Amino acid sequence: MKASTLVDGSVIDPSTIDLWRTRKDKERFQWSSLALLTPAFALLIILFLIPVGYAAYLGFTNLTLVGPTAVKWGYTGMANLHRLNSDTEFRSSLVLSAFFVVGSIVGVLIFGYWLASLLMRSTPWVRVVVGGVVVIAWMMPAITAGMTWYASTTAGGTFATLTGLSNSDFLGSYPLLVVTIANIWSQTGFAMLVFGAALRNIPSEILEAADVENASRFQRFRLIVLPMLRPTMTAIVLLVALLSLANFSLIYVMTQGGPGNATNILPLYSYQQAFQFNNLAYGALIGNVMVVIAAIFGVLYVRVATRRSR
Amino acid sequence: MTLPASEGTVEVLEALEGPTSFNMPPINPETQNSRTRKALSNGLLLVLGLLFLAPMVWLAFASLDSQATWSVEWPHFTLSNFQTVLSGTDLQALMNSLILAIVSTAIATVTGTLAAYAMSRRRIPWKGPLLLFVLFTSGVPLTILIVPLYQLFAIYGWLSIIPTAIFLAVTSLPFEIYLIKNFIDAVPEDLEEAARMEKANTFQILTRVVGPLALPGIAAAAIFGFVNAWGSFIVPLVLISPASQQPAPVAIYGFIGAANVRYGDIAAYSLIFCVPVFLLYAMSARLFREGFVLGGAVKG
Amino acid sequence: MWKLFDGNTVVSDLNLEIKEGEFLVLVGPSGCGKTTSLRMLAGLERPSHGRVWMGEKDVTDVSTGQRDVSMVFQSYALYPNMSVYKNLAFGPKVRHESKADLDERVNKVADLLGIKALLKRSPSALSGGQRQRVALGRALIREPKLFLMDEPLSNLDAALRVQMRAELIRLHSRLVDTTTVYVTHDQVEALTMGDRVAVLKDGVLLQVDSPNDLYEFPSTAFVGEFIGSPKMNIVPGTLERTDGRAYVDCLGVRTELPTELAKRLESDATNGSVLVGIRPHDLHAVGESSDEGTTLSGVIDICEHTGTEIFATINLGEQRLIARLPRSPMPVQGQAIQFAFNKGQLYLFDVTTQQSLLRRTPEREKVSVGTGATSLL
Amino acid sequence: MKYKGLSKLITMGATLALVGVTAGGVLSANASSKETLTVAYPSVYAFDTGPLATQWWNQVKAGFNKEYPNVTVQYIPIPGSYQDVVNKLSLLYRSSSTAPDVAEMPSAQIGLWSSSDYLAPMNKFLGTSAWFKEFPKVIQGEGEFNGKIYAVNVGENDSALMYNMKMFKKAGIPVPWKPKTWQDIVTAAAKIKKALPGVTPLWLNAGTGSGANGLLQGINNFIVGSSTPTIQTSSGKMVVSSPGIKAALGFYQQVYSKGLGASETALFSPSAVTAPLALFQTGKLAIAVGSNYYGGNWTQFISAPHWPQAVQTMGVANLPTEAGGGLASTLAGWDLAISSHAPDAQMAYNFINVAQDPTNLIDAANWAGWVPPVKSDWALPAYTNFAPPYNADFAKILPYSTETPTSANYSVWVQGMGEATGMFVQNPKTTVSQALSTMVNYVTQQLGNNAVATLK
Repeated sequence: MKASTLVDGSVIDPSTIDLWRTRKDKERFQWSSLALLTPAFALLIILFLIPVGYAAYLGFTNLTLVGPTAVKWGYTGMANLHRLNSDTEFRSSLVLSAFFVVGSIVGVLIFGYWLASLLMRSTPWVRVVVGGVVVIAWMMPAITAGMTWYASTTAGGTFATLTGLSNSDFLGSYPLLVVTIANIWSQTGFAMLVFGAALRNIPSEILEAADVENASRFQRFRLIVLPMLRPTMTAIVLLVALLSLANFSLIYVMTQGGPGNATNILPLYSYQQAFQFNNLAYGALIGNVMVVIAAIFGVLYVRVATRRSR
Repeated sequence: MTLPASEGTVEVLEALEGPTSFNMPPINPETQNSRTRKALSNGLLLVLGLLFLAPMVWLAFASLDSQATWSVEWPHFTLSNFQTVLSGTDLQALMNSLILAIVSTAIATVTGTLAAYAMSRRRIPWKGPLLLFVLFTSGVPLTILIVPLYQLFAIYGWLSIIPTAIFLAVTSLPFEIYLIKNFIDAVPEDLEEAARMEKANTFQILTRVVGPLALPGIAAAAIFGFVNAWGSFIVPLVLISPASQQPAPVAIYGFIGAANVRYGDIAAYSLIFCVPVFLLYAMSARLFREGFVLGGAVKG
Repeated sequence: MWKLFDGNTVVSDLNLEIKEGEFLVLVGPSGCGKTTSLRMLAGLERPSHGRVWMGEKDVTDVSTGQRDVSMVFQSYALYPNMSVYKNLAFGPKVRHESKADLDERVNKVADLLGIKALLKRSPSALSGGQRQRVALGRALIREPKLFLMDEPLSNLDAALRVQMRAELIRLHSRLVDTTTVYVTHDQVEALTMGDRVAVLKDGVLLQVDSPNDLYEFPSTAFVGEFIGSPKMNIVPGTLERTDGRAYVDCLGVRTELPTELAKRLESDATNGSVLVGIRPHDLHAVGESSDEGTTLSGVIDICEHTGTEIFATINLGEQRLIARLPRSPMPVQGQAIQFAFNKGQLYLFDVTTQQSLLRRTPEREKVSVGTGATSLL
Repeated sequence: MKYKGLSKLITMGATLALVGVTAGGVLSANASSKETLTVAYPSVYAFDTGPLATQWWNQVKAGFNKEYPNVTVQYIPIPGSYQDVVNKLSLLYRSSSTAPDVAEMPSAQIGLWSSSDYLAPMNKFLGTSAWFKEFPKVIQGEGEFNGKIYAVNVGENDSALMYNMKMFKKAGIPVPWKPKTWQDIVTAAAKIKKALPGVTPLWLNAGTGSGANGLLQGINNFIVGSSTPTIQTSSGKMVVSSPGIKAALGFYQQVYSKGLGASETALFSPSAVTAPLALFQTGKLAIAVGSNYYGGNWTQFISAPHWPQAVQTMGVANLPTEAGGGLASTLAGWDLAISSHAPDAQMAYNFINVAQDPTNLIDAANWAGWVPPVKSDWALPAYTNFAPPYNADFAKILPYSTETPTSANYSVWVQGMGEATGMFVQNPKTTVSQALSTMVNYVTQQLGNNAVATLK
């Protein structure tokens, strides 16, 4: 009896559905979407994907910048990979990169959050001035930031003068630490803005509720603020990681990877091999490794993100 | 391979709505406790601000110093550094940088907005993997692209400023798409449906409804694109053939001669170099502060 | 018409003919698919099965902009970046309608809605009621054939809601040719505004009727419960039919149904368990009515004062009933009470199908429900 | 291989496209049956200042157009520092469509580029050249590979000891100073340190920051003056360890362990190589293993920085050899070469011929801080009077100088040696064997066992 089926509502005879060839009704693909996507993706594919693919291929050749194999080059299979496998300089470069990236992430997170939370309860003029300074540091082009930091951290520089040790050369003595700090300096502004937005989205009632339950400041931070900031932090971590991993200009201007190879992180080592040592292919292979690392980072990130949303 | 749900990705990236809200409203009503806390915050902030400011001291001093070196010294006051760098080819280089950055920003922001809109609102097959692909590309180091790009540019005779600007646009495109997408996601769909019922076409919806409402995000993305193009050194150096089209970061290398380094000029030029970027930020700061102008769109 | 979202049916088998110029209200609890139905009418969503017709035209594949439909969104969806004037003028502008009389049209609509003074303001500077009017105006300026409203009053406070309700009715009566489809979850709104009211539940259309018929002849127990406030008491009972007479046994009382009611019993209403519906208004303290033999006794649990009346929850053993009680003597909690129901006003429903076991009075035409209907919307 | 054919096809298409795109210049030139000659040069690096580079190249162009009015010279100035110039030129050469007909290049790159078939041999033109015969043998050989000459020099740099005579007098060292051995240098520096606290006794380039130039004006001068002066063997292997290298590192060890060298900051800065110019002028430095351009830079003309008292203050002393008494110096300069893709090699040579004109050559030498490669120019007042007595002094050293290796592997060797010398600066307690093993390990690691050699 039809009527009763209907009244029962939730129960629908599956066979009838099949008869009507039911489908999940999704919005249909619109051809105008293609028109919207084409400009961006055409550019990305032609100017980015194709060169990236070509560079990936170059990693398995013997191409050099100059010399006989600059012209007559070809596929050499796994030769470069074998070399990479036994390259101690590459290994130390990996370690340096890891320190640089992890150090940058930690520093950016701490300073970004600290600044953002302080800014929330400061007087307007302090907010404008200090926020402005941090944002300028973020927006300063790498070449200028690099020179500024070089000048500030060598003997006779601002920091040496400030600490009263005007003859100490911080950059020469702790090169990796100094370039990491410089990188933190230049990326904190971004994190500060993002954290600021996220903090503002935490309803004050939640914090007040915690107050009522007499939570200590640290408890409040750990149990309430931190979990709510987790998505923000994940986003910052990923972006700082990607931007730091590929950071070339800042270190190139400050130390060119030196002294020795003390700040020779992967992008600089790739550049050194490709352009200073003329080994374009080997440099490209190191670049490939970086792309793989970036991809692993991305996948891990998606994992974390999806775990959260579950 | 099925990439895990893009939903999570998108959600997390929503946190990037950061620049929307540079305004941080005062929290609690003033109490005795909060007043001391405020004073403490102010003090700490000023200390942090000084630390962030410290590296910039050299720039200011050296730019005004006729005998500038790497070290910070009280300047032998002069304005000649500024006069030198604001003339001739160095000025031309600044103009070139402007052209490079403006063209690049315009291209990246326009194409990025279109793509971001489609990504946000339309049903697109493999949307998740596509978004991830866009994200990964932003992690590719530019140095490994120099050779393939040079070949490509040489083949088609693109070794000049405009094609280079287009390439720089591409380098900031992934991030711009993400940023703008997150802002468009936050524009209520009702508004767009209302416009669609009014027979508005996609272009009208974009320019009159979604565009204006996602403006803070678009502006933030544009600034990112501008800074990216404005500060780039290696890409224009390699991809631009005519010296008369080289931008300012390349010109800075002109102050580092084989025999001497013109520190004062470098500092002065660097300072001038920061001005447009800062102006851009100052101009759009109001936009950020207003945040979403969605007040009034929904609810009573 | 079917609408499936990821395998879950939101609206199924909706067969509804809307007459030109009428004010039809879609009502139902939240999540019943009424908004989805409205959006399918608007063309914002596509039915996965079935067609949508407007007049002689199949508009299923006609895009929303081409349908000559206006809609007031629950959120109003005012463009926050435009002034009230621009909000009103947006439609005509994007449709490239003549600019010559645009000003006049905007003013006319603004006049009609009393928002002329607000034209230069931005939506964020308006009160809820004002926004609601602007949203209405924006829909009106198109002079649409079909006017859709998605819970437009739900964001307003109670007083404003009553006022706007009246205004909407007045407005509809002035727009002679315009058909209005109005979605709400509020049965009072539905009953006061609709020429006809369609009740939906879980995506299924249960009944379409005039407000009065809906109240008098609920087709299912759900409609009976949903329409009317406070809701109808439904208690288990037994039906016994012997040679033209019918008896109902419920709440521990056996009552013979009045002939009038017994005649209306459906032919398939057989002896056995039934659901008995009694409206609170048909329950009264003994002494109030002359009816006999149905006296029950219970204890007053909670009293709700609505001003003119008092609705009391009465505990009757395991049963709880809501009854309308007079203000004097003032009932108090814990008080034992004798009460009775009007046996002429009982409703009977099938236990399994929940369908009404009572036919309508003959003079009224039955409005078809379900797949049997002939006309499609 | 398949893709080769494809790339050829693409390149052909590209050439066509390029003709279309660069329409402006090329087409109009064709229309008036004019020939175009493209010339690439470093716009800021090779000359002392950018404007001087522009001035000199315009001067050459004017001279060339006087003789060949129908040829349009199109310049491709390359900005940036040494590495940028080399990279950009490498990229320009990679594509036949962008390869400049004539390019000015550092001598260290000639071998690499000629072995890539980027350059055209010039022997058939040089037979008639008067100026090439005037080149010292060592400079003639600079552009020679596999018996053919691919590039000709326009200016050279060599090294010697520069010292502050006034400081020497104060420290009780007789002037003119004539050190016979490396030990004499250490002794003099130690005396200065004692007599003049606050003054850096000896500037000796070290570390990776200053790249190939740091070695050219640093340890290479000692290696080429040692008993085993070889850096690259005749079979092309890089020498990673030799008695000469050990001795040279020993000299570094002495200087830095005794605190006679400059500070880490100064030495490791990217502009370290030219730092002595200002340090001498401000009286903060006594001795430097310096270069021929110092004198010119102190002139009012160049002013980098201008130091009128330089002549009375600064003396030049030859760098002794390890064995003592000899004269050691490295040599590197800038050369002009013709692209193997040049459509009209004769015209390209004609341009080089004009550039080699004595006036042009001497102007280049003065403005870029070079020694002109033509012997007869060395005595010309236009050269000697520009920065007396230094220009004449350094010209005398030139024939005895040793040229820098030119191979892809040399840059790896440079990095390894930079690390090794830098170790003494960072940690004065570094031993010679520690530094040497760093050098050996790094270079061997990078190049493989087959590309390195150890000399006994």
